[in-house]
Amino acid sequence: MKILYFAWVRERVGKPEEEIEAPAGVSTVGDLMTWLAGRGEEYAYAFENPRVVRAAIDRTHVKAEAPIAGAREIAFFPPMTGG
Amino acid sequence: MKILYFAWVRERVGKPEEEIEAPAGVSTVGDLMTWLAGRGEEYAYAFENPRVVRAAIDRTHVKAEAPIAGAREIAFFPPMTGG
Amino acid sequence: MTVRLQREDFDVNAEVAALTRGRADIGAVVTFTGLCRGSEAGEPIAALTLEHYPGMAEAEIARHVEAANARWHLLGVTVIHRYGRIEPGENIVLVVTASSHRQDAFAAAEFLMDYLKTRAPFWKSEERAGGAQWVEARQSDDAAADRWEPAPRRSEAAQ
Amino acid sequence: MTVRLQREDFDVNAEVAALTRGRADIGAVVTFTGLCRGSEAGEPIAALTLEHYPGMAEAEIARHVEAANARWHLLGVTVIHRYGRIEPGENIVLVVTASSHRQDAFAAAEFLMDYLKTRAPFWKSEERAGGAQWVEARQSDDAAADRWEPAPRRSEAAQ
Repeated sequence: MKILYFAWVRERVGKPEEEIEAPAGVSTVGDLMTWLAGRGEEYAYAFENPRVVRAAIDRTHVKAEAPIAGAREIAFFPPMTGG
Repeated sequence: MKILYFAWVRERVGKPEEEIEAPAGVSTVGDLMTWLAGRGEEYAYAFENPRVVRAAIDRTHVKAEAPIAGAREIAFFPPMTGG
Repeated sequence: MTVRLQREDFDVNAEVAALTRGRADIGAVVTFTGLCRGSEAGEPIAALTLEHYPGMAEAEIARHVEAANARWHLLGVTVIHRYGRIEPGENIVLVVTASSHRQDAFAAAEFLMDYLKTRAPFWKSEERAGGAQWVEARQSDDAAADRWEPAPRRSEAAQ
Repeated sequence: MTVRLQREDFDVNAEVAALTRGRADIGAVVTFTGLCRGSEAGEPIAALTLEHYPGMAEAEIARHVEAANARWHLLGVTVIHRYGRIEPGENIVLVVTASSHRQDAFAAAEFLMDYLKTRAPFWKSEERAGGAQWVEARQSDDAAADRWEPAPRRSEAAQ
């Protein structure tokens, strides 16, 4: 699946997007954040406080409990500051 | 003192303004309306329901109990419908 | 503060530009434009004619702009009210409020409109099929203006 | 409904005219313009850079415009949000709402702005003396958006 990063999550991870294949057992957005955080220092930094990182699956806001099965595009970003 | 009429009060009285001298005993805006209503048919019609007629003394909204002593300009008009 | 009564139409962009030009402290601008509608409760209206009390109308609007300034943190207010004959689709009234933050700009614009509807000395006459007819004041407009009175606000704040 | 994301500035008059042209059923138009301010909590800001999530931002705004349409009687809505680098005094966002009556136009514009602040996927970075800094979300903005949620509204209506 495609993973997108925005704002300081993007800056910390060091790239705007990537393709990943999550291993079995990673079934929710929260699981995915934990798994990503284990992929290296930059990921650990981006997800050091997973409670403040927001997520969207296929362009709809979701909570950490949301299942990721079937998702084509998952995005991680800080709280929004538009308007 | 100068008396001004607006909207349907003006139409009923038949003039936009006039100079009057109220007799002794006419001391409030309410008294003035009663006295004006006795000046002829057109005035009686304009002030037939004094509760719906609003007043201003020297360009400030006032209630029927307001004293008219010292007033230079008193206006009578229906409830406002601006905006 | 700008308060103008005029027969002519107004230009919203020009009024906003006049408030914001050369400033970097304004974060929010709200404009309200009131327009003449072509029908009222299903009955066609050919035009409105707006009568006003010259002198008092300006003073009354200016007083309410001052009240808005005392109540909210505003960086600019413009109120323009037209009088005379106005056809459907034409502008009647403009309120522009500028502030650092959006809440103050929105609240002040609503406050000023509610007051203009019920306290500013203007009267509308509608040209209907049966002849000219004075518009009656709406109770809903009185209720809208009343919600800004100090007493109910305080009890709301205490909830 | 018009929803646009763009780098370029917008013209408020042109957007209002596009909503109202040739219509006589609109009695009220509210516009909200959000501008870049030159300082934040006393510290100078040289510019903002707005990042957004292309595709999601449009969809999210369109969903909220639909929610506004379901909630109020609206005759037209336009939302334009800029992205990229924006200097103090420049426009960031425009919301225009048109309705027969002013209350619906005001409420819908406030609702849309509260949601854009907290739910639309945009992120602001400020150029400060010490370098670029991401703007933190405000709790007051969350609270402003929360007041539109169905549950509190219903209990308010029951008072």
